[in-house]
Amino acid sequence: MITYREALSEALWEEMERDEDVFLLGEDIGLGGGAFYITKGFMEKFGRDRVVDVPLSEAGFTGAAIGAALCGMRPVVEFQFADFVTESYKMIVDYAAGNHYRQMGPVPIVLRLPAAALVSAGPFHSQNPEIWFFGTPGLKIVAPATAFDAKGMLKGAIRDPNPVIFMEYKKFYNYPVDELPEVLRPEIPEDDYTVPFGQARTLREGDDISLITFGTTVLEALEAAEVLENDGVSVEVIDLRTLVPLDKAAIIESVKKTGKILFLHEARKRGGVGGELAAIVAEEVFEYLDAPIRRLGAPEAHVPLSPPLERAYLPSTEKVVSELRDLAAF
Amino acid sequence: MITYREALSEALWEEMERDEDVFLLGEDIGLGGGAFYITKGFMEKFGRDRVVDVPLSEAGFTGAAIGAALCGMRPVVEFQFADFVTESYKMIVDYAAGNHYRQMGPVPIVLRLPAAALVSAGPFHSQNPEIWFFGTPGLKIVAPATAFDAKGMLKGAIRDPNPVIFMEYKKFYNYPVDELPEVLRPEIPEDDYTVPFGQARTLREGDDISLITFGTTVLEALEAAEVLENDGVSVEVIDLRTLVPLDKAAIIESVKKTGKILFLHEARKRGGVGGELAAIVAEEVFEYLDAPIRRLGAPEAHVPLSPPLERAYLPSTEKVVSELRDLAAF
Amino acid sequence: MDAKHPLATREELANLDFYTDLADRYLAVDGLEARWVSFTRKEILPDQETAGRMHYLVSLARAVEETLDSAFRAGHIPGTAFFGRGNEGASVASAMCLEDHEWLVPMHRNCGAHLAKGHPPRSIMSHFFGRADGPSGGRDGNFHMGYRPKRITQLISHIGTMVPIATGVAWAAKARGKGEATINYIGDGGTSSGDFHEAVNFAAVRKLPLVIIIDNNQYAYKTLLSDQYACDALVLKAPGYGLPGFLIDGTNAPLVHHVCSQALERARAGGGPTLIESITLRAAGHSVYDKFADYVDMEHFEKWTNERDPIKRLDEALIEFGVMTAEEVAASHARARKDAEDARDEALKSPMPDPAYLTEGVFAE
Amino acid sequence: MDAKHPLATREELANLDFYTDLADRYLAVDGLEARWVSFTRKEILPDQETAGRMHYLVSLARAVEETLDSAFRAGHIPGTAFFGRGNEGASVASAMCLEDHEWLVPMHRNCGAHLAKGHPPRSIMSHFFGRADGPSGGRDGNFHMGYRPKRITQLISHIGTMVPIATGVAWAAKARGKGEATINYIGDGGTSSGDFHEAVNFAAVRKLPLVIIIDNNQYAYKTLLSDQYACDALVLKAPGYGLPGFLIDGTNAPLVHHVCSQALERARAGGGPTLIESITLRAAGHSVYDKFADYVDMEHFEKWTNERDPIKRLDEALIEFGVMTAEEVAASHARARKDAEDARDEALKSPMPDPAYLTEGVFAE
Ligand SMILES: Cc1ncc(C[n+]2csc(CCOP(=O)(O)OP(=O)(O)O)c2C)c(N)n1
Ligand SMILES: Cc1ncc(C[n+]2csc(CCOP(=O)(O)OP(=O)(O)O)c2C)c(N)n1
Ligand SMILES: [Mg+2]
Ligand SMILES: [Mg+2]
Repeated sequence: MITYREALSEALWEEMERDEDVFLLGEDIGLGGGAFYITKGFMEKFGRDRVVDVPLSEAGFTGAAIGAALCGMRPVVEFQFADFVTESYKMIVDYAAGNHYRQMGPVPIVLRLPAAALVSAGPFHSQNPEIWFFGTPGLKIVAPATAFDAKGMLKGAIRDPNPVIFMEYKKFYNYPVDELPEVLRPEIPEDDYTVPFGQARTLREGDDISLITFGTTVLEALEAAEVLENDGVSVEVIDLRTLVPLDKAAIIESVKKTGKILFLHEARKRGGVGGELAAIVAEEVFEYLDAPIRRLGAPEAHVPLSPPLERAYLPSTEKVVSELRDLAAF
Repeated sequence: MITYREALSEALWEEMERDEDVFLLGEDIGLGGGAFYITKGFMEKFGRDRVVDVPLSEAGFTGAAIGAALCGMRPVVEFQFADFVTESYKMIVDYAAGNHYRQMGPVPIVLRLPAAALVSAGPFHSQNPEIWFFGTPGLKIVAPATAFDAKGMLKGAIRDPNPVIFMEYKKFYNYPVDELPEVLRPEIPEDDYTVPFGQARTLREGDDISLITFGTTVLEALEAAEVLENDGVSVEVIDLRTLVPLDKAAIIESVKKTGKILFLHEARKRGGVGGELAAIVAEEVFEYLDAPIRRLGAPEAHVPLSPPLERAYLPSTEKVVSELRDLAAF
Repeated sequence: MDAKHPLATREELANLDFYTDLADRYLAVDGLEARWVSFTRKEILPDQETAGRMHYLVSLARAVEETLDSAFRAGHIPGTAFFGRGNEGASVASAMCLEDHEWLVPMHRNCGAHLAKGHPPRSIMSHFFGRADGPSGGRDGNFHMGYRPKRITQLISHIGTMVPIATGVAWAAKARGKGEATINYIGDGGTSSGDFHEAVNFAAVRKLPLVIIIDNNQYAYKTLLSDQYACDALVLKAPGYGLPGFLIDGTNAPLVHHVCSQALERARAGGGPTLIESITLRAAGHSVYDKFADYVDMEHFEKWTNERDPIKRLDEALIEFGVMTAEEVAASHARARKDAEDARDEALKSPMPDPAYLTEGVFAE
Repeated sequence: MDAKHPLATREELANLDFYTDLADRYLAVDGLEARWVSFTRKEILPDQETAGRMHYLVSLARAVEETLDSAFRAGHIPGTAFFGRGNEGASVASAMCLEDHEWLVPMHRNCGAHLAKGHPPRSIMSHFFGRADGPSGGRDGNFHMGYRPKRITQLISHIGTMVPIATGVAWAAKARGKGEATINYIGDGGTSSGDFHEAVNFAAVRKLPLVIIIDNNQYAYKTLLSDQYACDALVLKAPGYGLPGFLIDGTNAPLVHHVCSQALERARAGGGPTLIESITLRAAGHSVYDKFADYVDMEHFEKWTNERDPIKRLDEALIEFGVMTAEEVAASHARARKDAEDARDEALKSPMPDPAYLTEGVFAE
């Protein structure tokens, strides 16, 4: 089995071999192989014109990627950390997202964003970028939580004719495969495959409570569900996998079955995508609800660096368990 | 009675007279008096060092404002259109929003964003910026809908030690005062006043449905409530006035009374702040709800320019009426 | 020192006066050397066929925009409109140098460049009128237009953005190795944007086949050049990127053509980007709504619009040197006017967009 | 031509070799003129008292960072750490020129500047260790530090950001009219950012009292200079902003002090900003995690770290010209080492932040 990081490398490598129009832009990705070594050895193989070490200029190189995409190329942009995508904001939200709607052609770019907390990375290397993009039409937003998804979704993103916000989780890059729960290490096919967007995955079936999540918190979700099982409560855990498109049907099906729902993400609760998800449920399946909709995310603070603060900030298994118990008791 | 635009001018003028540390930065605001003439005559009075025509460089001059604020000055930044604030995104979200949390001192800046649709201004001059900032702690977000609020909130924003996203509505700038509904033209005091943040205002009392809104759609909300009255349905209309801080109590009080709620904003429904508001209600007063929570916002598209498309895009009184009737019938 | 191309002195640069200094010479900057290159109006004239096309196109640019202006006043244009009056010569003469398969990345005062690249007036009219058959189907309007059949990108409002986009377009051309070049424009105001800097630097580092033309029309909306930059001329930014630069009179269309075609040849041959500062005057308000007399020095304005009108200057040069007769010139103007008005009449018959399609096309399939 | 200050030739600039060309001269760029200014090591030495302070501070910068480095390896630093090894001389010698009431806007390799401006080693240690009594209370760490009591701003990670912030700080100084100046640093990589451009332009247009020092340490993480910019030297950007520029050997601390104090005097007197390119070598990995031998030319690295170590060079110069004795130099090093280690020991006793305060202070009251 390969790691999440290796899965990303493989996807890039195979796509570059498959299609000459695919090329990579990013800081330190060529000579240095990238901050996380995802493109190590790529420049030697594909040359410095397909693995492009760019000047420190996120808006500029995102714009360059868009321009090349307008001409039919398939650029994949690596941000050194997801946090730095704020430098390119208008390129994505104003230019790339609307170009096709304005009937000016597709913009097939992939923005690879190494996202979320690792360990004491602090306020500028730990952010979850989905909320910056979630309200803008025309952007796909994907959040692979397994190596299988990382590989299949990155390939899918590269072949997609739309701009794709590709969140990758630093926490998973080098996560030891054999320490992952079984359900988070699906076999990776030898053959070429892609993961279709908009299809949630049920990580664990359950009847009492729906626990809907994505990204890093799949780990806490599974652990907490385990704990609740010992309480005699059966929790269904669903990994959304992509936020746009959203598998609304999966959420609705699950809540129809359980009548109780907890949305969980690493990002802050206030203003997080959990709000939209909760609102959808409140609008569309209100009558199936047996309890208030709950959301769990980080509290109202910037991601702090020092370990005691960071631990208190991040959603933990204990916090998930406590929310689930509240719901179970309702 | 003065217009909304005049109210903004007065607020700026009075604050600049009151406090030497207040100064203005923006494109074309000095010699030209600004795209909307809000600072017309200011340069003559206060000089080119307090009414600063800046080079075309939103990130740069927002950063300059932050730097000056770190030293205790009170910069007010005019964006020519709210849309262009995407150029300064990281300055606001990454620098200004977190500086005080990082214990590096307050950042008293006001970002004046002429927001929302006017008439056929198209995808780049019509956007509602609140969702870009709503999920970031440390930013106040205010949305005055009357001249009274415009003046009192701008003064309040300038005196606030925090970064304030000050949305102003182009639609209201020159709106003829005598064509406004009575409730939207409160008397403006002769004396200095400020409007405290975090206090919603009930524009109309009602018992059957709560209609919660802010910004341009206060107009459609009031019209629709009028229509429903003829149906025999009593609609309570609340103008939130500020999104951060949020007057949660006002929302909760109202829904406890009516049991039915519609959130309305000009911005797109998906990913709009209505999602968070709905989620709060679903979490906190679930048991008082007699009907699904409804949200009304723009559909999933970029703001189109051509009149038939723009009309179809914007939330209209008819659409509000139809939502309210659905709720009433539930 | 080459006597024909003397080095510009510090004093000359510090006291640069666009009006007189660029009358019969242009500045070529290379590293820290700035040379004056003299020319005669005759020697830079293009061949007869090119001159004829150029003349028709500049006339068409003026006619299309004047027609749009009156259409705006007649209520046919939703929103606002920006025009490139005064910039027709530079726009046309530069974009004419592009081959059909090469890309153009225009800005909001480059109607002439659209026309020269082949964007039909009919399509432009529909676009400004918000019609269903315009290139954006009414989703956008005004100068926010592109035209993919002729490889013209659409700009977004955010000034600066298009320079990075242009580097990507040039990147694609280079990657595919067909020796294609790209032209991109940016205003004097736009040079202050971070995007301009990031993109020009990237283009220089990667030697992209790109010609960047700074349309210095002496205003950025209501902001004066002296509040926009502090260098003696924007072309002095070229050495800081390791690029060659030219400072030229943009109201002299043949000169623009002369300098641009060389820059494009260089780009196609792998020599990398060139930065050209083209001086014009924005010979109208910022937009149709702008009361520009409030902030514009009207004496300067009158002098330039009278004596440096690019179309009048082209008329005169072509007649004076016998490239076209006065009758041919008049006929070219008349044809342009008719073509613009026909396009308007046709476009006014086009349907408005159907709101049923409001949410379609957000994603490409 | 002034024989003492000959104009630099195009060839010299095109073949610029930081190592040899800057050994005993620096480049002064003004408009399109670049002059070589020669100096002797003796004539640029500061007075005895200043020299003594400088020596202690560069030693302290090295000692603090070496102490932090071993603390990192001992597990006391959460997250990562960046160091300014090789840059101590330039950092200290420039920031020393600031008055107490003036502001410093440092970057991530300017530990020496922090110390010179008065940031106590004890506070720096607490910050890196994530302790409650550090200047951010553990909310941030690593080089993301500021120190308001001594008017030092905090940087955020996003490179480029601090140049606009610095213009605002300088704006405030100018607006309040007390003739204060500000220093800001930016890396060679950082000059590629749009922020750098927007800010330098704004500073130039408004003649802000700001000295911008480009710490060109020959690497931006794993990116080579040749992939970062295409001009012969970054100082050649100065004329494009209408600013004077200097290209200096940043490993020669007295030279940095000499050039910076003049630039600051000019700024305080209302003469506007200066752009200084200071050449050093990043004498370590990008961060404590960086395997730099993978991409760094180790021969070049060895040569620079052996012969251009700013501390060794300062030691030698001060002894050679009799400013300090060898014993005084040794004592200064020993004191610095002890001060750094004492600070570490104290900081290790500080408490970690209490999670009860996690959400406090999001807003100022
Ligand atoms: C990022 C951004 N900020 C502000 C504006 C508003 N605006 C539109 S045109 C303009 C002036 C542009 O000046 P310049 O680049 O010289 O072009 P010109 O209009 O003179 O051709 C401004 C400020 C904008 N479109 N984009
Ligand atoms: C906007 C942004 N992009 C990327 C990074 C990641 N990063 C941190 S330091 C660095 C290199 C900076 O190089 P330079 O400016 O030369 O400074 P140096 O580290 O060499 O002192 C990079 C790319 C960042 N911090 N900010
Ligand atoms: Mg201009
Ligand atoms: Mg560097």
